[in-house]
Amino acid sequence: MTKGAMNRREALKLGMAAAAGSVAMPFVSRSGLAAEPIKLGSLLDGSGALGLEGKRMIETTEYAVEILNKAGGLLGRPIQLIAYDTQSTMQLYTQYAQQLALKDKVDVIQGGITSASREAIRPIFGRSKTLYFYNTQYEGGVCDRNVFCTGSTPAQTVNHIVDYALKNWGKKAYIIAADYNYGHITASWMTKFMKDGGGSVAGTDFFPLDVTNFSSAIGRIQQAQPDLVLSALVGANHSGFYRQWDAAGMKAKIPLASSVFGLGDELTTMDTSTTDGIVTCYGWYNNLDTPASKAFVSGMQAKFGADVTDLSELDTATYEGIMFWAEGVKKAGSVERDKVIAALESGISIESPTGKVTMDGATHHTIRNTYLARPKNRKWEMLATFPDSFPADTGGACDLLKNPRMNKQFTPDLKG
Amino acid sequence: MDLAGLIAFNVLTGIATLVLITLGLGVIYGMMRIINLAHGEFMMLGAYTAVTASGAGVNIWVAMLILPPLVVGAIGLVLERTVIRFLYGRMMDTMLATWGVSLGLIGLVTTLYGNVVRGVSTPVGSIDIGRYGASLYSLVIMATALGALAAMFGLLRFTKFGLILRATMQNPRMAAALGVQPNRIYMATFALGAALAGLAGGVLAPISGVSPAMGAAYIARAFITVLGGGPAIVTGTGLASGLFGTINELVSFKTTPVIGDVALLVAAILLIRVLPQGITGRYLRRSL
Amino acid sequence: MSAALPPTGLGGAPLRPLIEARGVTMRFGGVTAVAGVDFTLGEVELRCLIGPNGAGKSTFFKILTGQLKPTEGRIALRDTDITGAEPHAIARLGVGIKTQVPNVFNGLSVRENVFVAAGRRKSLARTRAIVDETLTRLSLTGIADRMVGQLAHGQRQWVEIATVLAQEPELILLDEPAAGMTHEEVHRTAALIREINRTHALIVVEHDMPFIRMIAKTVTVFNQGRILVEDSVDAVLADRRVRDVYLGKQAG
Amino acid sequence: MTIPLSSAPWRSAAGFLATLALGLVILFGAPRTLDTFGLVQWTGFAALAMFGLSQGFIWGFAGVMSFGQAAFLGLGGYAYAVSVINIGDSTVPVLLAIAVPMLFAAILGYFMFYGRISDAYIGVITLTVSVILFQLVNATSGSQYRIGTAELGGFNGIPAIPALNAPGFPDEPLDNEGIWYAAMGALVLVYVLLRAVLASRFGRVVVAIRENETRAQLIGYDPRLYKLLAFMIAAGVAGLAGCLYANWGGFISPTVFGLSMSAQVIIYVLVGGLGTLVGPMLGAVLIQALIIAAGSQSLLDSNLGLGLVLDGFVLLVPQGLVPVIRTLGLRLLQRRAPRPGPADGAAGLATERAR
Repeated sequence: MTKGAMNRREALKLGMAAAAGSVAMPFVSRSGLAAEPIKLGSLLDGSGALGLEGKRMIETTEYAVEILNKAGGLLGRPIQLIAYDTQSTMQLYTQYAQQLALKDKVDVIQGGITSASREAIRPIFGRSKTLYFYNTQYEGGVCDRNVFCTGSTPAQTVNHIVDYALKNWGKKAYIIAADYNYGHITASWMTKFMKDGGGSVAGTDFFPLDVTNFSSAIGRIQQAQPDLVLSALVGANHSGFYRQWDAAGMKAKIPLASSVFGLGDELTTMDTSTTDGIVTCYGWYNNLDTPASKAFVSGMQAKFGADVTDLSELDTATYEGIMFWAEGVKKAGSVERDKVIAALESGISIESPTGKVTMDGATHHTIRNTYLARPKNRKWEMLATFPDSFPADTGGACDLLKNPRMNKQFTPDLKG
Repeated sequence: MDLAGLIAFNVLTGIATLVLITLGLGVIYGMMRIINLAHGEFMMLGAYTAVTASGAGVNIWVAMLILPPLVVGAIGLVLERTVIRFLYGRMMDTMLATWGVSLGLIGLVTTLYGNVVRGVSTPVGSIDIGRYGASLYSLVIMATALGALAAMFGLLRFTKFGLILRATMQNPRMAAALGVQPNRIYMATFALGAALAGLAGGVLAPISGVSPAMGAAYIARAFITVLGGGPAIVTGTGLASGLFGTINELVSFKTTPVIGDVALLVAAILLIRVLPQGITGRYLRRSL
Repeated sequence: MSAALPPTGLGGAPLRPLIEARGVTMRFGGVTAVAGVDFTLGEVELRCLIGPNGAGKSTFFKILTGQLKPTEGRIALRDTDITGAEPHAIARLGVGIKTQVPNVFNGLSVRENVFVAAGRRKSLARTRAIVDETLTRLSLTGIADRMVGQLAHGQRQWVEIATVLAQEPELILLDEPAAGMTHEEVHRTAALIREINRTHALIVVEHDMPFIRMIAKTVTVFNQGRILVEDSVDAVLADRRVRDVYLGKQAG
Repeated sequence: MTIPLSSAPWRSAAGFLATLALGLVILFGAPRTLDTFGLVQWTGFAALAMFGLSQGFIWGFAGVMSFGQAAFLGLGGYAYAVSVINIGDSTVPVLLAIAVPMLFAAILGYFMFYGRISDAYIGVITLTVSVILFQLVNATSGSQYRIGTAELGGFNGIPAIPALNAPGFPDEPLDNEGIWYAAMGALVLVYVLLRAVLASRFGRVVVAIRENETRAQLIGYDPRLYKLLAFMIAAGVAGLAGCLYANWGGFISPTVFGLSMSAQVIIYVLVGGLGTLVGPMLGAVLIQALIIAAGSQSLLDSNLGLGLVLDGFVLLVPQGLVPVIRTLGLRLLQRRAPRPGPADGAAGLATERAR
């Protein structure tokens, strides 16, 4: 029966620890801002299969909150971070989502990595009317007034990959993708963009996240004789594909492009022979040569150590999610959900490590720069920049300004 | 024709992989009737040994083939002395205890190394089968599997330790009457099984991602192959791997790896239903 | 020696066989445990099986109760062919057995043991009546709520006999019922067997010769999986071959 | 002669009444003392405690070592989710959540028990079957995998599952408190039913078969049939747990079929006490609280913690918490009572010993 009380204590302890970890507390108390803190909830996988990506995102969250608190908090109130490690377990996502929404009663939630986790918690926050930011490069299409998505989507990235492939490699693609909604929807976009560009798809294979042996798949691809392979493989086990592809001597024969490769630590842990030349497109690369980008990397390294060399778009999107929310709160002059949503829908722009980013009110997605790059000797080699990409995948059908009650995820229509 | 060659090559690789992941489990189960649920984690430790050693500049072949069995064998020895030996004769309890060990090892490695996927590069290049490319490393896997089977056969057939093992397996009391302590034999057997699992982990490290939870991907397949093979360790493992490996690879190629895995598991369950004692429980009973 | 004569006499009118086994053979790998045994038992007959260890008596019991399926041969219970039938099916036809090693439910109380045995396809009232009657008959009322696993070996033997009786079988097989019992208990067991035999057929395997003299009329002697002799108790005990078998066993 | 205080039936009845009373106190007390979140959390505990009951029954009383009980949890959860999305009213879906796992258990159980598959192999086969189900359901991403209007969703699972409703009122789903009453009420009810089953002749035979399969056979019971029926009952209970679990989060994904789910429930039973019904429920609450606590800190990996707990119990407290507590309690009682207890004073209930 005392379980509830214990959790509240724990949550408070955590929040205090997070606040104490930042330099903000003394400043806040000096300013006499003894006001009740604004609560920012975070749900990310600090351990488990997605722990690698999640750990950096958690650090970024702490970094962003620290920056806000250093600047005096929001509306004269400090920001209290309440973070739970979801341990890459779906069960814990629902558990902690309910905890954040019903018990901690946070003002905003930032988090979720896989699309599966987002879909698990999105309805919970919808019911509890808690504002939710999903800060991951993903398959696009989420149209929900309660949700803002700061990651890049296929219409901002995959189309550029396909364009590059069609121009440089050939017309016939083979698609391999992870067997869950991200992989399926991304594969659909890949197919659509290939066909729109006059190419064709020789075959599409989906692999559950626990598949590690790709020898039969590599055989099938060779049998189909494509000009190029498009990969939307995700996660730890799937990294085996790239190793086996290299080991089978395929790197020299068929070029590869991927929608997710390099978001983790692939560049530091895999052989250069395996990684070099795989074409990718994201909203940010950690060696992007702009002052804001460099400041972000050095800020993170100052706080978390020099070995933070594997930052990716997942981290800048997390940063952007918190900063967009902060801008919304400032503009609304309140943390109330509807006011903040209205403020964000008015077309707020922020300067982030990735460049200028604008929140598109109709789709709740970002208009942002994206970049095309490929690994070369453990560094990203920039191939192209695409300024102010519009999230056309979501934008085609979703207009939350006109139709605020809409709540669904749009997927590409392959018949058209 | 080229395609048939490639498929045959993949089937052989699949069989060899199955032999490697099964042998260590089979030794422990065959000799001690313990279903070692930490088997996958022993493989995981082997893979981590390979990753760590090659990262520290040890020759890749030593790091993959020599160190993992030694390190994991030693870990197996320690676990046998501290946990398993108190539970002999309590089959369910040993299963539960090894499950606990499995969870503990996952947790321990996660704490030490972080939940990160690591990899070792494949130390050899590729070969062409007609117009198809395939990994030359598959030949390394085949050679290791064959070598491990041959070594087990030699050990059981020609050495005194092997004789004692077989005697203990038949009748622990008889072995005790021969002046052999069954406890000692169990200890050595458990370490041997762990070492074989370590070897499998080391050899497979380059083609699969190395992470704390990697063992789970192998465990069901390894069990079912051991049970399908039956009491004769070498022959049983070889035959069951041959049967299931072929089914798995062919179905995977025609459909998807998932259906391939499911086909393997279903085939194995049906086999156990028809031959509850496994292949060598019914046929070739006198084999090793 | 015999305290009382059983109601059916040897050499009376030929009884219709209750059990008829023909050419029953059991091989384990290369070993033949039972070799071509022909065995007939009449209604309400009491038969003792004797023979040295390994003669095939317990294996024969296991075949009769369905625990083993004979390699060859047929067994009929009255008009029903029970060759290779499941043990529970044979038990339902009215065959109960007390096995050599006490085979009881250690984790249940004495009463529960008897209850489970008595309760198959009977009303609760009838079951309770049988349980009470059986417990009283075997003087187990005092320990009715004790856990069987905690009882002494002799007591567990009695519990097992109680479960067999509570099952209300028509044929009762007893494998070494007197083993591990005190002198007084042996007498009680013998008396009980004679009492049971008024209404039931029994086959008793036993080594204890004085005990056999107490109960037996006809004795079948097993040796090396075959029937060596089958005759009245006095004739068998006087038989040279039987002595040789036992002496040979003792000498070897 | 036994003294009344420690006679098995007396203790059994007292234990049952005490548990029932405690269950009812929690059922009606929780909504009055806990806030919404606490209530939702306890709803989850109730669902997993029901899952613990399922494993506790089949393992502790029927002696069947199922390593894949999660298969039935998952089938129940998915059966509920798919049918409630299609039907709307939750009455039939709840029944399906019980019936589908039972039917599956009937087929699998017939295959195993009538196939003379030995005990250890039953563990491996149930484990393998749950892995197969996991892999199959995990591979159903994409809109072509749908049953009626319900997309299976593969790895992602099924989000936004409609909650339970009073029969006939599909438009008025229960709120958090209503779901609590449904879940905890169902737990109490299932506990009572299982106690009734165990007290019945059927239950005694099931336990007798666990104690000595040969003897049961020689008395005339067909162990295969009894094991099959017990297996089906446990599957139905696990299915209902799956239904409540799906209601709790409004979400279900293939992880319910996963090995870690099957592992967790075995740990519940082992920690709480094998051969009891209270133990698995207690174990479920303790272990879940531990896992949740582990998520709020980063010092100790939760797997490491679970592994240590599991091995600690196997080695040091193999009988589990409830029997140990009961023994200690009885010893205290007997020390106070001047009369010396009989030899079996601390042995636990006749039907509550498993090894």
